[in-house]
Amino acid sequence: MSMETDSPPMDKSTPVLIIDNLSVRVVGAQAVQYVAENISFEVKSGETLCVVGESGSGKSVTALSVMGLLPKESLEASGGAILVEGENVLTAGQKRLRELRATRMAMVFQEPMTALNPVEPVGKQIDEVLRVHTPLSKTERRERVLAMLDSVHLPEVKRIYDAYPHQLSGGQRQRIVISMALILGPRLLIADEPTTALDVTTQKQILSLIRELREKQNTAVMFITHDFGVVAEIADRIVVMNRGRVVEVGRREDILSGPRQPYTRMLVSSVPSLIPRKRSAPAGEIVLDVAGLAKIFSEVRIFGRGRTVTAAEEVNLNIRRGEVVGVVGESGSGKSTVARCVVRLVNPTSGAIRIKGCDIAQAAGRGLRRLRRHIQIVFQDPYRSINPRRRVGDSIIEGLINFGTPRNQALGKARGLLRVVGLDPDVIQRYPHQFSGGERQRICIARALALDPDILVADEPVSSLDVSVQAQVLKLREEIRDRTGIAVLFITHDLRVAAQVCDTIVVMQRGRIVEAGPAEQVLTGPRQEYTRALINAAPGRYWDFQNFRPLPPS
Amino acid sequence: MDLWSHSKRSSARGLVVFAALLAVLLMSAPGRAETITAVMHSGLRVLDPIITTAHIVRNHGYMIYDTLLGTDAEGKIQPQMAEKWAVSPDGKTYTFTLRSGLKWHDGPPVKAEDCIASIKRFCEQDKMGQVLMTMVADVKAVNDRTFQVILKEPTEVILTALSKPSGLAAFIMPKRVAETPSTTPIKEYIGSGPFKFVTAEFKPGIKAVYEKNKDYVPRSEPASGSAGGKVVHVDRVEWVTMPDHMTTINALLAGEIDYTEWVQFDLLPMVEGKKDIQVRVIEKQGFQTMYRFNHLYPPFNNKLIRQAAMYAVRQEDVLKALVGNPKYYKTCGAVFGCGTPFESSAGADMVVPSNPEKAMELLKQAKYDGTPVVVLHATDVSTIASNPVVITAALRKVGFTVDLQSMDWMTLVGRRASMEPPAKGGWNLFSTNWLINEIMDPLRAATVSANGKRAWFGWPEVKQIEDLKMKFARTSNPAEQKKLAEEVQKVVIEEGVMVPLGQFYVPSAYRSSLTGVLDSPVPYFWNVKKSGK
Amino acid sequence: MLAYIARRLLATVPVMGMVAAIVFAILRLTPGDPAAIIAGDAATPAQLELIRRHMGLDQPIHVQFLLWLGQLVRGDLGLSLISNVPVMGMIADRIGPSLALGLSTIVFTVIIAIPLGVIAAWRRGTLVDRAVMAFSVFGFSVPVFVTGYLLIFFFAIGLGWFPVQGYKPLAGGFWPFYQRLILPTLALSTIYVALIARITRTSILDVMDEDYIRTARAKGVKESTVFMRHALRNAAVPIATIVGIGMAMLISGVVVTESVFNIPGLGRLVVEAVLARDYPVIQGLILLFSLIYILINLAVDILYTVFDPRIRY
Amino acid sequence: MPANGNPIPAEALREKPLETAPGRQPGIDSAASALAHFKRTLRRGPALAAVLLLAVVVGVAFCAPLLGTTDPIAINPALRLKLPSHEHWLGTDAYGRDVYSRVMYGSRISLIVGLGAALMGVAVGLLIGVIAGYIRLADAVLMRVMDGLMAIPGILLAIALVSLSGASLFTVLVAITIPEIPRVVRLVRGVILSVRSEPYVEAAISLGTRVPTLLLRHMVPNTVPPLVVQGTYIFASAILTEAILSFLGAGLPPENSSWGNIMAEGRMYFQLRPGLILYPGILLSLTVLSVNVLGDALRDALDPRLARRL
Repeated sequence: MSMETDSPPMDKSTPVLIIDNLSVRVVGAQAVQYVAENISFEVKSGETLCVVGESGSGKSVTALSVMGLLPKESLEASGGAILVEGENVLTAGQKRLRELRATRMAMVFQEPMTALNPVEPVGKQIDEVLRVHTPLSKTERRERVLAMLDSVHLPEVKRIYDAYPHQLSGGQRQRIVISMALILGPRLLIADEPTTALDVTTQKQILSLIRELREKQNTAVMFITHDFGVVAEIADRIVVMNRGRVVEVGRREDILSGPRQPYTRMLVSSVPSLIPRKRSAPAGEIVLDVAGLAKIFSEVRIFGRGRTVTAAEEVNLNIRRGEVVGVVGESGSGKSTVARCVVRLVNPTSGAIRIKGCDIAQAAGRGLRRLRRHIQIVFQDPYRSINPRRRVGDSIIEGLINFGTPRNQALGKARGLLRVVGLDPDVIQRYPHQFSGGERQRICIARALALDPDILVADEPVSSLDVSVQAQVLKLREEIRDRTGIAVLFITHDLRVAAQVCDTIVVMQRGRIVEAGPAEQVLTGPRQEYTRALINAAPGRYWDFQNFRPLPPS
Repeated sequence: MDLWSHSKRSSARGLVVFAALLAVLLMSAPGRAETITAVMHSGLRVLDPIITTAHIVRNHGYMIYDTLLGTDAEGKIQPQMAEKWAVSPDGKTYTFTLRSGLKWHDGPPVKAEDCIASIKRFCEQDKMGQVLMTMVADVKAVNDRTFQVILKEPTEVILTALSKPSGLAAFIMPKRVAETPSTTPIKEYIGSGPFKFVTAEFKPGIKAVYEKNKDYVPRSEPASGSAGGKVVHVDRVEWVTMPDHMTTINALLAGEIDYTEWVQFDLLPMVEGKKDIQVRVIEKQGFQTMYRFNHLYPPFNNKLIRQAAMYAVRQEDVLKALVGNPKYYKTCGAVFGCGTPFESSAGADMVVPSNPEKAMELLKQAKYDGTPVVVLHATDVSTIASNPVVITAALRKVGFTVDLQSMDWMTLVGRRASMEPPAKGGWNLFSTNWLINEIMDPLRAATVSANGKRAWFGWPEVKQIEDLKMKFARTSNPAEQKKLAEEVQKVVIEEGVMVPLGQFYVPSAYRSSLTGVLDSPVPYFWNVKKSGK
Repeated sequence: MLAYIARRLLATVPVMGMVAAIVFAILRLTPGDPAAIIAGDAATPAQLELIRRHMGLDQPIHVQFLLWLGQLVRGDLGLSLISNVPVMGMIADRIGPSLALGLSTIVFTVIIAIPLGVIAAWRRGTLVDRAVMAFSVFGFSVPVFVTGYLLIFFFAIGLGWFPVQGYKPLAGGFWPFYQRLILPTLALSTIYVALIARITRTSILDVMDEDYIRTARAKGVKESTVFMRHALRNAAVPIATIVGIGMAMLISGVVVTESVFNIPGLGRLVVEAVLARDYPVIQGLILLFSLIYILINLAVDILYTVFDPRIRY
Repeated sequence: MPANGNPIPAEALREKPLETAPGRQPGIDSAASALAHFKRTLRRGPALAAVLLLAVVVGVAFCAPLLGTTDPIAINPALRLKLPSHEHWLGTDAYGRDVYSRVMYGSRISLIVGLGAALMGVAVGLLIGVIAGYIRLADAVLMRVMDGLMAIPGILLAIALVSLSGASLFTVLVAITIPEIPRVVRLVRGVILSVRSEPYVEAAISLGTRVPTLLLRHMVPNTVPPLVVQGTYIFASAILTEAILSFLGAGLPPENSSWGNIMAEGRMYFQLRPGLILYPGILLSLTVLSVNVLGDALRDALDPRLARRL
């Protein structure tokens, strides 16, 4: 299967969107602070331009400036011009801007869950676009909306028309937002991370839907993302941004295969590849043995029959010393429930969890507390994993203090741990808000290692970090594992990360284990249909980012 | 602009809902009858005029009930329901005959047996009635309109008891109602008086309504006090309860009410001098304000300390704080009230002026060791809220340690009845007011009762006073009675049984459209005419 | 939904039972007793004891409580100790005025406060916003009897536009009825307008940060429509909550306003009954208040489902 | 202002508990920058005026004896209800006491009532709220009790308590605080329920932290910002409730003057001597106003989301 995105016929007319030397600065700041400086690039109709960069690179601000949606009291466009089909948006009045929105340019946002008005049926919200911009009658509008719902492949369009947002899935809601944006056939579609919050399989459908509509309506698409996999999948041309500036612009093949700027090169090479690294099969003794674990959440109601939700069922897995077992699955597959059961943040309904022989599943009180030393957890969101009101040092030594280590001895150990995780020990006095996301995740790891646990559970530890930072944290984890021989239960939805880190991979779907085995075998020769679909859905899997060349066809 | 359209639509819907809801609150409303709207000194809640001595219930009694005898403006005893009464030569048998035309509100005529039952129930509760009962051999009906009272020894107390308008008044009720035990409130409000009580419209704490008793036959003599012809000139009288004094005055000024029984002294300037408002003291005899010691516990179980306290307090200060306007108060040392037959100034030097030096000397003499004096202070009744504050200040000035304990009137009434020591919920001193008419002679005055635990709160034990009271009851010669009364006053003040703090008169106010308002100890609503607004 | 309402109503029984028990205990421990009120000044202790026995106050507390519960189950709140009038009747007389004053104040407040809150949110940060918020904080801070007296002083006495006091039932014609409610409604509204305007403003501003507002703007919808259709609808739930709380408090009686304007409402009845230790009336009232409180909470919860489809029972 | 002796539910003022909105909390992370923001808000506009006025009131309360006041309790019936004159700057009341001195000394009682009610309400509310928030079993029972408590009108509680144990400052304080407690409990419970699912709390659990330390070190600090704000609202409504209770005759013993008492006694003479109500009334309203404004400033400083809207 070769690359199926051959470049579409380019009509040579003037580009739909021209951003010329745009600068955006913070309103009212004492010293002039630029959020974006001299941004220039173009998007032609029928073409997909991907704007890629890490968080804080100014990509979203640029998009909002085009739509004239910059938050008035905090940001303002201070220089340059934005021409949408030749008309400068920056100088257009509010009334004119409103007329342009949804008719000539439209935008789709990241969070489908909150993008729709929760108290109004979705059909009516799409209908509002027509009501604002067209003189069509009620019935005509309804037909147009139903037709649009059909064109975005939504089932039972009539039922969907009257449904409320909370009654639809994430993917369905994103389709509604897209229909809202494209119903009037705007010349320009701006998509700000439209699939980041979605599952891999849904993401694949949405990406192909955008491509399909782009071709049908010949719209110019400005696609903003931080995920290079997506870029490799759909981009015609790429703009790389960093700290508010354009680093490099070019055609997809040029940027991916021969990035000229060092920043771009670093960015592309940090993307972990889907092909797992060769590693020796782990041999140590079994440290964690989970047998028949199940967790059923039941809603207790005095009179009505309580609804029960089975989060996880018949989960069996074991981890050897020094082994990294990855649990992979889409949201709702029960992977974090398993993690929380193993660490006893949630009481499992049934099953055994033996840590070096002692069963933690049914332990309670003093017994449970003693066992907790042996297993620690690191969470996904670095910003909420450390108590903001206490010094970083106090957080790290909390475990040691709980089990009776004298304070200064604990602080000594903490300093050592900080060095292990690559931070300067003197930061021990500082507060969490003085650290970046990546640094905070290192602190969490230091805290988890303080009690020298046998098992470390990592619940999506890197998915909220930027790609470059992600790479450093994963490398750190690799070193720690090699040195301490700690066993790791690694929870993630990102197959690339799993491929790089895990020795064995367990695939879960709707609370049950679908497939398990060495990473090599599961990722390259999956036996189960679901695993195969999962791998196929991973964007950009044909490209070998580290080596800037397409993967040899398997 | 359409910013409003949304909220306007919702508010329009709101109004419709509001009007519909309120229509549901339809209440019956009386037609436009000639009505007097009056605000009395307190809200009417209890309806049994025998079980309670509260003045408002006595006023209610005079509206719907009638009495055998009455007292005219000069205080002389006159017949009312009784056509005549005859006294046997030995003065021991009184025969009363009812006048014709007396009917109960629900129709049947008044009979002698009704009077007998009513008098019996009255005597169980009334102080003077209790003394009377000790002297009564028998009461029996002669025929439907005559009955006889046979006494063990001659006394005129029977006449005073049946005619006096306060303390308890001897209201005559139907036999079936009068037979309710005197400690159980009556349930039926049927009388033979000039007004009928409209039970359906009675809303305790809001209003009480009286309608003219069309088939009431008034006496021929002109109305005077509780005697004479009770002629009613209006269709309805409504007593409305208004908790806020300021609002009452404003309502009177705005003509929303016709009559208010008590005008707060300090609000007088707002009503005096207005052409369409009459301000007048109807209750000419006025009130006595006084205080009482608790004789059971230190420090006031010691006579000298009692006297020290009496010397400390100055009547002028008390009356200035209570009334303020000199036109409505006067200092008076008489235990039975000034301007009454038994007025006397014996011992006035101890109670009227203040003599701090004497008080301190007495304290030293009595070796007062500073035991605190617990003074009870009710904050929610304006006419008794100021005395304790003034008394406390005066006692402290001469060296007493005083613990002024504030509470609401109900708690005070409860605490006052407790015989516990002051530290455990008891008290040492409390102050209240009395209608002069209720204390104008030794028999009716509860304030001078001194028979120990069975006496009024304070429980003084002075046998001499009780003996004098019995002598007073047995003699009917006025000069003898006056001498005895003076003697009682001397002992009462000497022993500190009660301490008068002076006399004050409460002005009433009504719109000039009302004429014929009688001078009397009780606000009567017969004889009153209401012209246009 | 009906099952939910039934369940909620059933849940009120224990709460009301508990409230009744607490109040019963407090009352019996409070000194001062109704017998003394009836007997007046000159009653001797013996007489007091007799009256108390008649009223059944001499029996142990729990017996009295069971007796009262027995009556309650039969729907009879008993007789007032003082005036022998059925408690149910006394309360019924007072519900009319309280409901009238409460409804009039709430409707007036909602009509004034919500637009005020919307404008304050719409013109956030400008002078208008500050003025509305300053007025609202001031509305909180002035005791109602000060506002009451001032209103009477100027409008009733001074200009004579309104009567000074009193309450006329609606049957006697709308104007005499509503004329007497205008001043007390104004006095009360200064407080409630302040409260509701403030919360309307804040809940709208909270909503303005939501993503769907940005989506609406991206659709080219006019700012005013974004405000009214999207923001206000979503802010309705917190606003409904505070209006509910306000309503419950107004119905349970605003004793000060009622005494200043002489409106025979439930508030005054509470104070009178407490000061006179009229136990059956107090107990009846407390049950009524807790019932009102719970019913209004239930009504507000059900209103939520109207405003927010996500909330389903 | 408590229109009916039943103070305005402070939680209604505080709309939603300041739970750490998941995912949107990166704003103000530590107390330090919150205080900086709070100091900035204090330096301008109404908040500054509020602080100055409060300083004046507290100053008056402390050095009342020095401000040319005479003994507030000394009665002189002869000089009743005098208009403001040289010796009596604000005239005299019904007992001839100097109104100016009583208003000055009155500030003491009102501040004590305000502060006392705020501290007591917050302390008790915090304790019950934490228990209700953390222990599932206790939650249902405690919250029903709180509902029941809220249904009892404040005025009944006040009169019952005042008459139960005499009209002392303490009983009035208790009577004012009790209706406030259910609201504090509801607020604290809300915060505890939302904080217990925060990752750093779960991390502490997995580190073997015992429950009391867990509550004190990780959960209770989150309740501090909303409690401080709610404390100001209780402070304000307590002063007003005391005035209402005195107005109805169930407040503090009239001897020692509080603004509520002065107004209650002056109520009858409003049209003759409006000063008796207006002087304490104005001072009371301004104090309550400044406390409320301070409360708003505090709330906005401590709640990052609202900060932007000032």
